[in-house]
Amino acid sequence: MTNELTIKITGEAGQGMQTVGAALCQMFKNTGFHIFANQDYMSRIRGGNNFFQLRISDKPLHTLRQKSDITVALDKASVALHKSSMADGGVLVLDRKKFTITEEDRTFFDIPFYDIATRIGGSEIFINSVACGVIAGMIGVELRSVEHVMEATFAGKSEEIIRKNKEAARAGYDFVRNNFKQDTFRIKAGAIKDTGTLVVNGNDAIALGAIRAGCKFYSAYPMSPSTTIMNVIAQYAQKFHIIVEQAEDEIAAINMIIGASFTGVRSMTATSGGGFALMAEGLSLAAMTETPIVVVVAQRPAPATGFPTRTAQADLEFVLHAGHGEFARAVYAPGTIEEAFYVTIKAFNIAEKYQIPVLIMTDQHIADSYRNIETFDLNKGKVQRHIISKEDSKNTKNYKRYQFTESGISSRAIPSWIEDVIYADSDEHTEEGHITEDADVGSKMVEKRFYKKFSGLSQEIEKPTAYNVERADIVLIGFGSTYGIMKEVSDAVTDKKIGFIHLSQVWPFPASEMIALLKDAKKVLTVENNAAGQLARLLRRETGLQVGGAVLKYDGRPFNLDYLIDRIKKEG
Amino acid sequence: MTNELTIKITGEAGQGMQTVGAALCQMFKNTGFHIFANQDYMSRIRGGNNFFQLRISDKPLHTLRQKSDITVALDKASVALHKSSMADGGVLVLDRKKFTITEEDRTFFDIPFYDIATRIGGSEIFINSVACGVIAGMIGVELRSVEHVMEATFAGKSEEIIRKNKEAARAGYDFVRNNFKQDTFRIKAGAIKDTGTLVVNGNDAIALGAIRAGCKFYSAYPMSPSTTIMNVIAQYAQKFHIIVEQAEDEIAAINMIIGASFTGVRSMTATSGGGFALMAEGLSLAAMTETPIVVVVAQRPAPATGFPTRTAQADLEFVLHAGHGEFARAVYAPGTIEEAFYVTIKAFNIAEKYQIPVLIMTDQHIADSYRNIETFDLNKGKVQRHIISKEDSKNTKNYKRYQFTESGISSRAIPSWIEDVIYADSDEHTEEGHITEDADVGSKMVEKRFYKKFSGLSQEIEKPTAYNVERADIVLIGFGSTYGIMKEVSDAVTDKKIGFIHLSQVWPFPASEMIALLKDAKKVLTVENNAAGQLARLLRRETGLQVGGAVLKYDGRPFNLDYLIDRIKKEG
Amino acid sequence: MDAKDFKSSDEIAWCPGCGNFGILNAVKKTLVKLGKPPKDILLVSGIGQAAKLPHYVKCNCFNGLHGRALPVAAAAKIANHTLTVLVTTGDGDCYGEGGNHLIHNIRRNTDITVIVHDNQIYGLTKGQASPTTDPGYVTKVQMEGVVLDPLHPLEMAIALGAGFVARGYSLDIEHLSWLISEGIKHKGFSLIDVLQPCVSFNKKNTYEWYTQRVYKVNDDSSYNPEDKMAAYEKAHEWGDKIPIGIIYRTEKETYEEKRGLSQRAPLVEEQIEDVDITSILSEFT
Amino acid sequence: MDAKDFKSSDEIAWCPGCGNFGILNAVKKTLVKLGKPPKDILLVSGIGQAAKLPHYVKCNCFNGLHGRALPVAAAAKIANHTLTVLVTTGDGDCYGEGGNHLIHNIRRNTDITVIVHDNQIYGLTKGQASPTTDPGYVTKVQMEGVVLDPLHPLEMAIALGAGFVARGYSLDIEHLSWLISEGIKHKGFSLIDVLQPCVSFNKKNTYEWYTQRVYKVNDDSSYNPEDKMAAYEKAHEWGDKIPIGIIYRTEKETYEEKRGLSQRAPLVEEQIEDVDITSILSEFT
Ligand SMILES: Cc1ncc(C[n+]2csc(CCOP(=O)(O)OP(=O)(O)O)c2C)c(N)n1
Ligand SMILES: Cc1ncc(C[n+]2csc(CCOP(=O)(O)OP(=O)(O)O)c2C)c(N)n1
Ligand code: SF4
Ligand code: SF4
Ligand SMILES: [Mg+2]
Ligand SMILES: [Mg+2]
Repeated sequence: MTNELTIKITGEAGQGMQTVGAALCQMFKNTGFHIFANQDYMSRIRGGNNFFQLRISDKPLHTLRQKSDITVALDKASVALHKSSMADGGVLVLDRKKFTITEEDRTFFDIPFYDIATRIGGSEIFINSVACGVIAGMIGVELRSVEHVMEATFAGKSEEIIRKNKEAARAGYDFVRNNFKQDTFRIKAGAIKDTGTLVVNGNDAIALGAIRAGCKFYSAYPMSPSTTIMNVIAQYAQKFHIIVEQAEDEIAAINMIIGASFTGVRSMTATSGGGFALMAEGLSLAAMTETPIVVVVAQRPAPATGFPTRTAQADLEFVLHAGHGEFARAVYAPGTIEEAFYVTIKAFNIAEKYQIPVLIMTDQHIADSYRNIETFDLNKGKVQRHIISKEDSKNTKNYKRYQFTESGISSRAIPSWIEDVIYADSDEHTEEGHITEDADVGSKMVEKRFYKKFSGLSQEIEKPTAYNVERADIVLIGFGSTYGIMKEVSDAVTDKKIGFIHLSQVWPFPASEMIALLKDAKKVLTVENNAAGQLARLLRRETGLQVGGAVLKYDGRPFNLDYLIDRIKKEG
Repeated sequence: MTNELTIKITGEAGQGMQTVGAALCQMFKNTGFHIFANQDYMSRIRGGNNFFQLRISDKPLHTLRQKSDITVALDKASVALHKSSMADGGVLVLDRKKFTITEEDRTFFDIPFYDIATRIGGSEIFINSVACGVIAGMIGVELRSVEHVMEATFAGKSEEIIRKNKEAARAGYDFVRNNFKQDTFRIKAGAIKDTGTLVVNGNDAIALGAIRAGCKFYSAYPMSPSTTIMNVIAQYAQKFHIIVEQAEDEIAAINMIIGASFTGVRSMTATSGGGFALMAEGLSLAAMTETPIVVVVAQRPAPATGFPTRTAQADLEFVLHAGHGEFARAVYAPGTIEEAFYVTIKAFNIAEKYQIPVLIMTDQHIADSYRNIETFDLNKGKVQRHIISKEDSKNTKNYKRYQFTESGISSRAIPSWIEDVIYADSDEHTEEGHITEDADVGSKMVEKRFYKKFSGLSQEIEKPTAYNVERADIVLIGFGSTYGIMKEVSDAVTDKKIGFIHLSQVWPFPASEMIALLKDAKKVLTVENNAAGQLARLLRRETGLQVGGAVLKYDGRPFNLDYLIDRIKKEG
Repeated sequence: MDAKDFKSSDEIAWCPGCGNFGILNAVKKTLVKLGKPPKDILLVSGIGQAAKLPHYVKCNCFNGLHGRALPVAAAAKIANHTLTVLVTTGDGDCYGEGGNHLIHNIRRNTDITVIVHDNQIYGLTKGQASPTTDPGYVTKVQMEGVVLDPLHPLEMAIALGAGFVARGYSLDIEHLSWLISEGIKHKGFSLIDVLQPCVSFNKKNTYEWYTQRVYKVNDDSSYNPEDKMAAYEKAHEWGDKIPIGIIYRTEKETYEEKRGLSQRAPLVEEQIEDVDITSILSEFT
Repeated sequence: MDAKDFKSSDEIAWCPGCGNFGILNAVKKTLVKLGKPPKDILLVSGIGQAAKLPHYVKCNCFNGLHGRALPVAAAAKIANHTLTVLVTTGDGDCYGEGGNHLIHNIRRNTDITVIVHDNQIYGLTKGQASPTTDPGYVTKVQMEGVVLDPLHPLEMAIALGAGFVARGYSLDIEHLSWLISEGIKHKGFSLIDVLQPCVSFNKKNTYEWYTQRVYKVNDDSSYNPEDKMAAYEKAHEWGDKIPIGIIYRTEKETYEEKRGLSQRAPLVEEQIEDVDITSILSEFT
């Protein structure tokens, strides 16, 4: 566990931790570090306490540490709040004069942020740039890298602003060089060449995946932590001819994407648990009318409003069973930024192929966490269309929207492309899409929508990722955002062999794979950000296998490496 | 299987099958028969084909037969539609002249309904009363019983109307006596004294239970098959000082009952799957704010609009997991009319005790089916209050709405009764009910709402009903409306011993009871009106037990005795 | 186009004598006149008796959820603005369950035409009060008579800035068909509330009741439907006299125009097989 | 009652300078004047910045779901009409997600007072357009500027028959407090839309912007808030001049009166321990 550091910037909401954080991510990635960063913020716009936590290393990173080596406090309250979460030998960087803190502490490293910022820039808004310089200086990044990132961060602003920020960063850098004599934090990047080209978070990846997948209609109602998916798509909407429409509520959002999809356009929405609850009826409508849609459920702690800006994985069972009636659905739960991208594209393809609602489950942790990655492989992320092409439409006569077939999938025509008309119906219907009261037709339609499509979907499940599972002392199982933590735990623990299995698709459930993977397992634990052990229950229901325990965390905060290692030790 | 008959009245929607049906139920019950009756109707107001099916016997009845002995066709279309579902030796009563049916059929029994009705009453609306007389005549009920039921049915109408209907019935009766020479249907009631005093259906029982339980605020949005609960409560609302308020939508309905309940008033809503989908967010709100509510989910086939007037049990998993986040709930699934009444009262008591949402799952079949029963035992159905009484309120100071306790239950004060104020909050909150961002408080609140309340609830589960289970060749398992069919199958099949277990509470799941009951079972089958075998999945998840199969029916129609016996035989 | 092009083979499930038949005839008549082939027309509905209408016309049909016709219709129009989009909905569907979508889709102003079969009752669920049921009317749920004030849909639509606000009567098919044509012609959101007798559950607002009261507002040449204040007064009128016709009309830019959709091919024509995102990926380095 | 009776110890999570502070002060001022103890007052809210207000006043509080304050408030009032019920809600909360409840609760006309903190933006979710955002305003989601017409809440409320329709300005605490008092005094549903600068996300409708424009409509003695047509015109006014004050007022019977609730003890006082249903059971024989 050498050659890595955790840096935390903390202060009130509105002090710009996110900007510093993003700049630091870029700087470290550019100078050859691997990074993992996440945000912890309150449900308010100003005040309170937020922080941005950044881990850097010469090896790929997938999760957080519990304690930070360098903590930069941007306000006085942060000092007391974060002192206890400092690593041994850690340093707390603060502006003693400004905070009127008189007591001494061996961990304190005093920097007159306020004075430097106002001297150079004439305003305390330059404190953030000073802080960037300070951190660069402490770690030993070259000055030009800091300057470079200042240029990138303020690109588009006036020359003067750029200059002042660069100067502020340099002043912070110089201050450290002159006053901070420790070498403790001077780590060298191991493999500078290979830290990838992108820095993205989970929501970015989903937005980019959707654009790549040909999503042309996006409608949603803002709700943390899903909102930035809408922002990113909106940012590129003009360029790619995408309509982003903020709906009056979540019910409108899901019904709008169904309406757009009915016309042949790939459509998506995103929300969190509470908004998703309002979409449950619409989900059932998509299934009944066999209209493909993609719905992202970015989880946060609930019930009700809960912790609006925090993380949880407590909606697994709700998402699996949401909507009245029985119908096939696919539910993905990407574990990495890369998976978030590819799975989003797959979600659109599968939704269109099976004419079903497809769900992507994430949570605040993966949505807001950044990692450096290789750029996406566009050969892997390809669109597969499953509609009657415009060409073929010309010859389509006597069209039956819900024709019975072996696969349960009826060919999907696009309104106005074919010469015939199309009936889509939320009532139980005939093959032609007209309301029926017939018992036999009804049960055949249930078989079509439920059994047959399910059986097709079961043929193309994303296989679970298994790592170090053979002859492991403990096998961890998780879904969604816990990939990273399980991976690092598995690598970090050496006195025992810890393997893990990660499911990036939870429905259809990869039952036979799980049975095969777990058949010789000594001890199995699920790792879940919920209180019920929902994945453990699902595993039991689908395979009969009962886990040896579940490591659960339901306080709204993600797992971190140290914490989980500790918990696993306690589990024995 | 002697001493029983199945009678069917069928015609277009709007022809009044329900009125005839209700009158016949009353008549047969009064003359010492046990009855079981159900309705089959289309989602339209006039036209199409509906029927009312009534089974009578000298033994208590719990379900339907597949074929009917006497079919009364009120319109021409019914003749063709129902001929195939006649029992051997059955008779189809029709008005050949009116229907211009010339062909002969040995099952036909021709009655000039139209002529009789118009001759006696001057209008074809008297056909229904003629039909009552006809059926009474065929079965050998005394004339005065028919006349009596006519009086009861038309009580409150003019003397002339009553007289004409009586005469119409007598004319039908006489016509049969003169023209129908068979004795086939002349069954005698066995134990005339003991057929109980009430004829109620499932929705009646729930409405009566709610009134008895002290429900004072009922808000709902109409949706089949739940609507008649609202009708019955509305009918007695003035008498019992109950406010029945039709909401603008289901979201309003659930939020309204939460608002009323917050003030201390027992409150309830009812809906079907689609409306329930819209309530999922509100359910989560009730849990978070710890506001007791009772929600009836009267199931019908879905997805989406589905078969609006038909039956299904396909929302079990949805109801168990509806709402974002994790919280304790209780879910009842009454199997009989009596249970529907008692369980409703218990639902209110439990909701108030644990300050949680409690769900009652029914379906169209039990909602609309009538049985004769003993009058309700009001000593069994008693209100237990769990609030700070007005008396005690006076001494309540420094009130904490969400005080941490061993049981997870905080004492519940009533606004304006106590001197202090009360904060209820949908955000994660402190014991005082204020918004918090604290991780520890958050997890303690999860433990309060989820673990602790669950553990209390687990102590007072309604035990499953087990019948003939020991050394049975086959054990059937069901929940909700399938009690009756399992009971009769168990009694009817003699070449094998068939036992059954019925769950009238599905959550918390009676896991240890089920394990104990099933430990020596040879073959276990669930009987479910759904396609997934949801109860079987739940059983496996909660106990690890895997059933030998599931007898599933998902065509919108209930099981009937003959059909289920057949299916079980096939299962071997 | 002639009538048989729009003939559906589906059996009609309405009660004999229902006011819906008049509306159905008016819709068909209008479509024949419109001259567009069925494949370029989309009828969207929710759930209720009214909402069954699309099954009885041969056109594209999306028969969605109770209360949710409007978001489906608006999005379909946005996604393919070459479709003529009509909504047929009930007073419960549109003003009750669907109220929020009505108010916001008036604001959204996509070019769709909404026909509300306003029978002042919940028909399909057997006779509960709807948002437009007259005060005092007794039902099985409103046992003491309706106590909520009725919603004034036309007045509300004017207040929300709707560009086309009209009322028809299902018995006057000619006039109704004219209203629907004008609604379709109107660029933007058109609301047509149609007085529709329900012979099974509304025993007050019968054919007779309406027929005695309705008068055609546009017959009076002094009535200017572009005068908003006059329109407010007309829209409020309800009692011995009930105005039918175009109550309010004003030109406004549509959603499709404002977002530049009208000027380009429908979204469904976009090539999506290989969307090139490399240029934007570079912004994430 | 004095100010300290309503003092909450909860820390305020609003941005410094936010218009919500003015509203909070006005609410407190009004409550002090009202003279009722906190235990007999209930503040109901949804979710958003506005909706946090009840935590900052010591009264009974039900802080519910986004968009769903009104059904909770109306039902609480119905269940216990002795409570004074106020709703504090945002423009997104009340006009967006909660729109359907607004229109139907105006019709329902329970005696509650609804204060909408109208900052013309979604504050808590960081600056998306709300139903009242001015056209053209650019946000991270509305990148080409808002294209939907703004909702006119006051005009809509008048159209729906609301009995008390007013607009306040968060900077004029005295005036706002008067409006809230009048709203509470008004028998029935009162809607008070409050211009509330959001210093973090609404860079257009600032203190300056509002201050330059607002004028008190009731200062003009010729303005008659009982004249509906005049009220419509006033309610529509938005631009260089923005009227604040009581825009429309009319007396109507409340829900509680119509249903006979006002005349009897609140529902919560009913004895429910042994409700005798034997008499009605006999109707099921
Ligand atoms: C979410 C939901 N709630 C309730 C229903 C039941 N429902 C079907 S139609 C209807 C009301 C019909 O009234 P209206 O819209 O006026 O149509 P009408 O039948 O009068 O034409 C209701 C409440 C439903 N299908 N879905
Ligand atoms: C069902 C649901 N959807 C979305 C959200 C997220 N959300 C919280 S507040 C808010 C909007 C806030 O805007 P407004 O009501 O105007 O209040 P403000 O913050 O501006 O005072 C949204 C969309 C939520 N909490 N619940
Ligand atoms: S119930 Fe009323 S609206 Fe429905 S079809 Fe019959 S008459 Fe028409
Ligand atoms: S974001 Fe706007 S509305 Fe919210 S507290 Fe800050 S200034 Fe006020
Ligand atoms: Mg209607
Ligand atoms: Mg706002």
